[in-house]
Amino acid sequence: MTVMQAQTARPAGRSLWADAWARLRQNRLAFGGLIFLLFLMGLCLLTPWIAPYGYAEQNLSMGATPPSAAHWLGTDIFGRDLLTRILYGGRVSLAVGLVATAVAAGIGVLYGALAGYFGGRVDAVMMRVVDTLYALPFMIFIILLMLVFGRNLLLLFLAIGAVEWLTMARIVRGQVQALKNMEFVEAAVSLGLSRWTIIRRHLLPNALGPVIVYATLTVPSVMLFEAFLSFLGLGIQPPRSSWGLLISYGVETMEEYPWLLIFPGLALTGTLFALNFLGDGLRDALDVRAAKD
Amino acid sequence: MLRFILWRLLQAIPVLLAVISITFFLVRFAPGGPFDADKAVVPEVRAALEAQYRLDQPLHRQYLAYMGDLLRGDLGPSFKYPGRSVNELIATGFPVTAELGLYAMGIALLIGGAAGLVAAQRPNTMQDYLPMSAAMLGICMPAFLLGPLLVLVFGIWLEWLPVSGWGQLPGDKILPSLTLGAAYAAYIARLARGGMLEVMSQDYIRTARAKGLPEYKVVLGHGLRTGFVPVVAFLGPAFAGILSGSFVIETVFQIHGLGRFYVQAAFNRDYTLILGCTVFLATLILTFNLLSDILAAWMNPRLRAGLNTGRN
Amino acid sequence: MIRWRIVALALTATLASLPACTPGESRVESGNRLGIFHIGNGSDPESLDPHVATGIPAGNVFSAIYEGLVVSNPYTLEPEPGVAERWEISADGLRYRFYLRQNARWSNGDPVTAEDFRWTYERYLTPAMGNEWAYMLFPVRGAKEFFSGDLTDFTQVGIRTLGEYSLEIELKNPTPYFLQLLAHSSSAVVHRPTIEAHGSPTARYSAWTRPQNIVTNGPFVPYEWKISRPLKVRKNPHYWDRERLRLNEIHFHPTENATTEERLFRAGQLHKTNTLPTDKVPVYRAANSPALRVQPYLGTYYYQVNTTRPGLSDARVRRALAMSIDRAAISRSILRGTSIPAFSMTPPGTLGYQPPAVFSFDPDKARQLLAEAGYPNGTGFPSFEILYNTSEGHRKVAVAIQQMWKRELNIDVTLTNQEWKVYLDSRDNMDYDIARAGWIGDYVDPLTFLDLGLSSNGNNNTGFADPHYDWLISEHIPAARTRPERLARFATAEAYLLEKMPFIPIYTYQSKYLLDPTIRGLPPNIRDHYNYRYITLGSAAD
Amino acid sequence: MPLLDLAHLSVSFHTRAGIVRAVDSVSFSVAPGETLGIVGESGSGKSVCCLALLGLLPRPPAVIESGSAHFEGKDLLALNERTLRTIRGRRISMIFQDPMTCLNPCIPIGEQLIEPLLQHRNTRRRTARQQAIALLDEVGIPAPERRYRSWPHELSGGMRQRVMIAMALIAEPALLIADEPTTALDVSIQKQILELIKAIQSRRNLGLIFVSHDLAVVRNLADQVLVMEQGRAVEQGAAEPIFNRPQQPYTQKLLAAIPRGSKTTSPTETAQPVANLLEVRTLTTRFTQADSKQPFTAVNSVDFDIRQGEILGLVGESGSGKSTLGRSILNLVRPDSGSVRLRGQQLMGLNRRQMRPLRAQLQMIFQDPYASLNPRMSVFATLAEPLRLHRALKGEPLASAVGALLEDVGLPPSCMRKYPHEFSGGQRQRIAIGRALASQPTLVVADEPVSALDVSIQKQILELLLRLVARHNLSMLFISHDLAVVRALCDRVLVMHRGQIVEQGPTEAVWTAPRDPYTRALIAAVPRL
Repeated sequence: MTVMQAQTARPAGRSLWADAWARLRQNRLAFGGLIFLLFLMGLCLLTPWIAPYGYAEQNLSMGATPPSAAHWLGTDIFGRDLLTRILYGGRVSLAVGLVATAVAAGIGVLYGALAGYFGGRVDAVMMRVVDTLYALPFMIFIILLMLVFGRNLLLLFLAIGAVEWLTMARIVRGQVQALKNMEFVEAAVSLGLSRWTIIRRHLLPNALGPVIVYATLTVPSVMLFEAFLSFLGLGIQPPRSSWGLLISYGVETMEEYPWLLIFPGLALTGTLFALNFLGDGLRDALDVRAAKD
Repeated sequence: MLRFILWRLLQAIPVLLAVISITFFLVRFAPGGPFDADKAVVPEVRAALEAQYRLDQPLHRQYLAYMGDLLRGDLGPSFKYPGRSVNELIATGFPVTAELGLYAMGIALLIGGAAGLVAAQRPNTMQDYLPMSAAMLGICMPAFLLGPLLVLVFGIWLEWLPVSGWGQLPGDKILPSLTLGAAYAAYIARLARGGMLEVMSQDYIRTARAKGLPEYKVVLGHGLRTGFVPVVAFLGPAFAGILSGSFVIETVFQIHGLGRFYVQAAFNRDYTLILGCTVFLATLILTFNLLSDILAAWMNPRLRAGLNTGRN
Repeated sequence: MIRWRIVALALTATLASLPACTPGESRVESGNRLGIFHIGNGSDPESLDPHVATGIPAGNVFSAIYEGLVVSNPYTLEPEPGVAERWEISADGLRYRFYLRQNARWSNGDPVTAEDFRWTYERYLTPAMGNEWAYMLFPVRGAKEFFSGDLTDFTQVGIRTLGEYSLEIELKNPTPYFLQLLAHSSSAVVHRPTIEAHGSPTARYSAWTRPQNIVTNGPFVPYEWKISRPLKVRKNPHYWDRERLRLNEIHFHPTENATTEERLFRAGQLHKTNTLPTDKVPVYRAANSPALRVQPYLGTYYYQVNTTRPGLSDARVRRALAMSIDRAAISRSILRGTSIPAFSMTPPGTLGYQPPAVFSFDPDKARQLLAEAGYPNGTGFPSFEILYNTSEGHRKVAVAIQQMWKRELNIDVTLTNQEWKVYLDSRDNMDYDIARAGWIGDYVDPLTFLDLGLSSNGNNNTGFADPHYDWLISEHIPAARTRPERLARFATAEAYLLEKMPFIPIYTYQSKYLLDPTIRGLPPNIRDHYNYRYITLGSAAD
Repeated sequence: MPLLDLAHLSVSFHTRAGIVRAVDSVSFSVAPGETLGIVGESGSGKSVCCLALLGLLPRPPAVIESGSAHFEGKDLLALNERTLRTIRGRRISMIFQDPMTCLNPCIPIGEQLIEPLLQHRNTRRRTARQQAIALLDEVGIPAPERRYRSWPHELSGGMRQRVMIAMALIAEPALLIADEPTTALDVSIQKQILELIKAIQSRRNLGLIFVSHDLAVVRNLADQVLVMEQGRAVEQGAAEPIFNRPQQPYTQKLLAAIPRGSKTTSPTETAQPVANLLEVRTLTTRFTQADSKQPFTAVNSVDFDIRQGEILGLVGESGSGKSTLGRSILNLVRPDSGSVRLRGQQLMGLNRRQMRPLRAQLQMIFQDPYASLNPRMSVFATLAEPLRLHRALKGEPLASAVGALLEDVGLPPSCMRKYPHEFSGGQRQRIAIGRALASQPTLVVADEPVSALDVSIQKQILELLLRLVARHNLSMLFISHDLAVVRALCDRVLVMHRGQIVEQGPTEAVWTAPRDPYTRALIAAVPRL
């Protein structure tokens, strides 16, 4: 009966996820970042309906003009509305960020979980493959890939995702290796669960915290990478645009038309800030040790 | 120790081999060749050029021949710069990149390490938020944005520093090193903060305090050794990243280092130079990862003992 | 709201006109003191072997370190004596006899002889050398046959020495611009003993061009060339005209990034830039900067059409496309007045040639032509793409033209940019619809532009093959007796080409660069050609 | 005149969840040469008291609300950090619980040892080294010259604790605070360390504050005792009266919870000879080691049987191979040779797939209740998993089966939707026991199931296990380092030492008349009330 008395009075169970969510909401920076991102994504989703101008709408005789009432963020040298272009660019940048991260996370989690769970020789071979890919100077490797296969958005996603999965795989592998020796996994083995069930039900959900955290941090690096490829002229095809592309154009004329650099730069930097804050917040929120206190 | 290193070196061989082979065939499949030019090249000329560079032989023969040359340490002649060997080009470009990387790393360690250390002392106070927000800025500001902005401010508006070049004008090394170091400083700051926070909650820190040691001795004498292990472990990959990623900076600041050679080589389809740079950089990356592993192991006495037995 | 621009303009303009305040002496200042000319030279020369290198940066260096039989006068572009003191041309225009000056010396003191030239030209044409300039000597009798291997004995080629200091060249057909070819930077003379001392004479990767090995006969001789570092040349102590040289040294700075180069100039680090970013031109114009140079250049920017593609195979369609491009708007708004709208392939004023005016910006006519071709208001016209190589400038032009075609013709066009080599590959394999291209004249004569339309020309990858045009160029024009007659026939040929429109001219290039206003002897010319013998730096002039 | 006089100390922790009063108006004093024992269960605030004395509490979140601590004429609680530093390690030293984490793993022990000397006495390094080596010798470390340069990880737990003691003593303090100094150690080592502390204390006339959850240990050491519960001092005074005639219910409860005596009813006595459920013969398990080529033999040719319905104890010190033996039987660790037969069926050499149907009969309960439950799975999911797998239940029957299990282990059905982190250690252990019982096993291996729990909870869990074994006619292999617990629970006992079983027999027989010298030493080392 003492057990009954010791019961805490909380009515319903709260999973660690719910706990983490509560903690995240208390972290003002991270939660602000999340709100900002959701707002931005909403804007970008709705862009075709809310954008004040068409993204390819030119007014050559007007040329580049600074921010005004008609064009809140000014226009580029074709007389195209910068706000519209930033919104459309955001669609591409965010899409690249999310899809490539999803690709990276997908490959990385599967690969890392298998390597970590099976261990031994399987692990050794799988990790040597990762080493090999790590040893390739990757930026250049991507450039070569883009040269060989030509450029399209899908390939861009895949290529970037293929770079980023390495670290993801290492993280998941480490997690799984640590979890594998936890007693609850041993308990699952002694219950007679199959390997796949153990990986799926016991290992992956527990490794997911770091995966989510790393994923939020991968999105910025992916967006940077896309921006960088665009900077080299290997990214998106005009007249479509991305933030990276807008920045690289802006850099060329930053002395004459500073707004062409500043606003896209702000959009990118702001988003990256939000993502990083969110990632840090998630890291704290999902920390199991924090849940114990 | 020696066995550990040898074992790791042995493991590096297949990795290197794979890297070389992948690159060798990949570049050959890239459309366009080294001799394509705006003005059409007459077939006679093309044949003569291909003969001079062995390109008229079957691909596997070229591969074997290349591997043979490689074993002798000969990376072949450059396609784009006739009269110069790839070895020579790398020998010209690498010191510049290495120097740039070294300064950047120094800056990153100094600024990032200090910021992380300071921030970890009082977590969740202004003393934490300020340096860490600055660090966040370093991460969120891509080099190709930060570089031009620094140039705009310090080079053009204030006219304090030269806007480009390397080793030609006094002070022209400052902005590139700073730009390249910024992102890494940010990462190091975070790693250092995380590591220090972890360590400072350890029992042996309490022991050290219980001995009556002043706080600076506790932090520097007891905390730093383990708190900076993540930083040390990051150094290898970071240095590798700096070396293979410095070409953004090299482009922005007109620095003629290895990174730029490499990218230019890719654009020029300078097969031998691409391969040479790949081999060189891959070797460097592997070496630096090994070095940082050794260093990290050496910092941990348990692993230090393990170094002698050849396992990792 | 206008303030943005004013601030930017004012800032840049002040900065541009003020001498740089960097600590210590700037390169320009020290250069003026020591007679060192600092020039932005684009990229690194790929080689110092004139039979290997093809780029403009290398060409600029060759003009300084080599000297051919004749050189171009920078003011008139007319040939003037180089190593050849004087020359005679036979009445039929087939035989050129050159008399070499006796005091011409290599930088090691050896005399420059007729045999040096003969051997150089033999190397020039040797197939194994793989000299991409070889076609420049094809007017010489037997040269083409020797190059393609049909002729193995060089004595059969129309180049022979007449004694130690005299050389005779015999042509296949009269070639009015032949002396220009000899004045070209690739026609430099090279030093046989040096080349033979460093391996096979035809090896591309030979060490003879290293500064410590190289021997040249021009006004300057290289003494330092580390890759990606300034290539430094100094006065050749044995040069025949050394007394007149005002420069002691020239430093060719590799400046691949135009934006950076402009900043270097502003910081007083360069006497002359290689180019100037388009967007900077208005700034300098607004400030009335005396440093700004914008001048016509012997090159045409055009779109070439794949005439084998459906829709585009119709000459009326191609004319319609050409007529609906508002070149004036492009030149004004996008290229900021750094180009001249082009309505012909040959730049106007090419040594007296005036191209015919066949078409103009005429959207109504264009729509009519398109309707005649079966696509009224663009309906049913197959969608196609514009291919260009990755570059800011090309992108801007393509974006504008895409919009113009959409607006005027209601044609949907997509843009594809490809990295340079991929683009070349696509273009050479005719794997494109419409591709951006540019052509820089090898010599000042309409032929260098108009022979692009020849069905046999390797640079014509449009699928355009017209027997009448081939006849006009290869038979009708060479048969002209007098210069005016020749130019008139060129005009006829060009009118015909523009009627068929496989190439849509867009603008004539202008070279644009910054030049320290105190420099003398560097006149603007259509080939952007310099003769360093004429140049004096600021301090020397005062 | 007391050495230290603490009055009305109150400490609270300001956390996000609210303010928690950790120590509530606690007073005590210690005289030179006197030992004060502070006992209490985890979370009772005994460590907080000690840390507060030296200003070692992390602030924030800790706040010292009130109190004074007079020591050598100064109020420790009112001193600034700078002055406090001159007392720490010089006049008052501390020894902590876990000698592994309390020594900096990256610094050789000698260096750590002489730090107080360098800091407080300005001793020259050479002299300090000589003193340190002498002191290492005094605390019983062999070859102190060599050990001086050793790394912490090269020493055993007992040795490390000796180093800690030396480190605390090196600056010759007047007061020594020992915070659970032997909890992480085996009983035999614990005995040595306690004797060492006792000897040094009397030799140097130290004041000693000894904090422990183990009443038996405190009884053997303390002159004065302070019993703490939830931050309050419930009973304090001279040791003897308190242990013999505890006044407060809490103290009584604590004393009552200590396992003592033997198991009351033993099935082996009542029933006829029962069939063997499990027969283990020449079982050997080896591990490859990280720092040696020689495989380490964790279990070395072991023979024993488990009978139907009995609780078989398996005792031994840490590293003796008990856990490995338990896991080898269940094929969680792959044994190298020997045979394991469950009701005659050979388990050795079965692969995972072949093992799976047998898993239902063989279950395990683990030591750490915090690690043995999947933190992402609710109690329902945790308990339903084996039910679905082995009894193919779903829907309503599944829910009621889970409810029945919860009732079995003494938890209310409202727990179902909760997650492990919402439970205390004892409750978690109940859930884990429920999971093990779900598949209706015949044999349960319980690996130190109560060693992480406080005595009062430990008692409840032991009672639960006894009840369940009887009700479900289970057999159990009960692994423990605690001989008192084994004696109170098990019918028979195996004593394991260095991978081998040195003695086995009915519990009472082994306890009263151990034949093997190792068993004798083990039993002698158990602290008794």
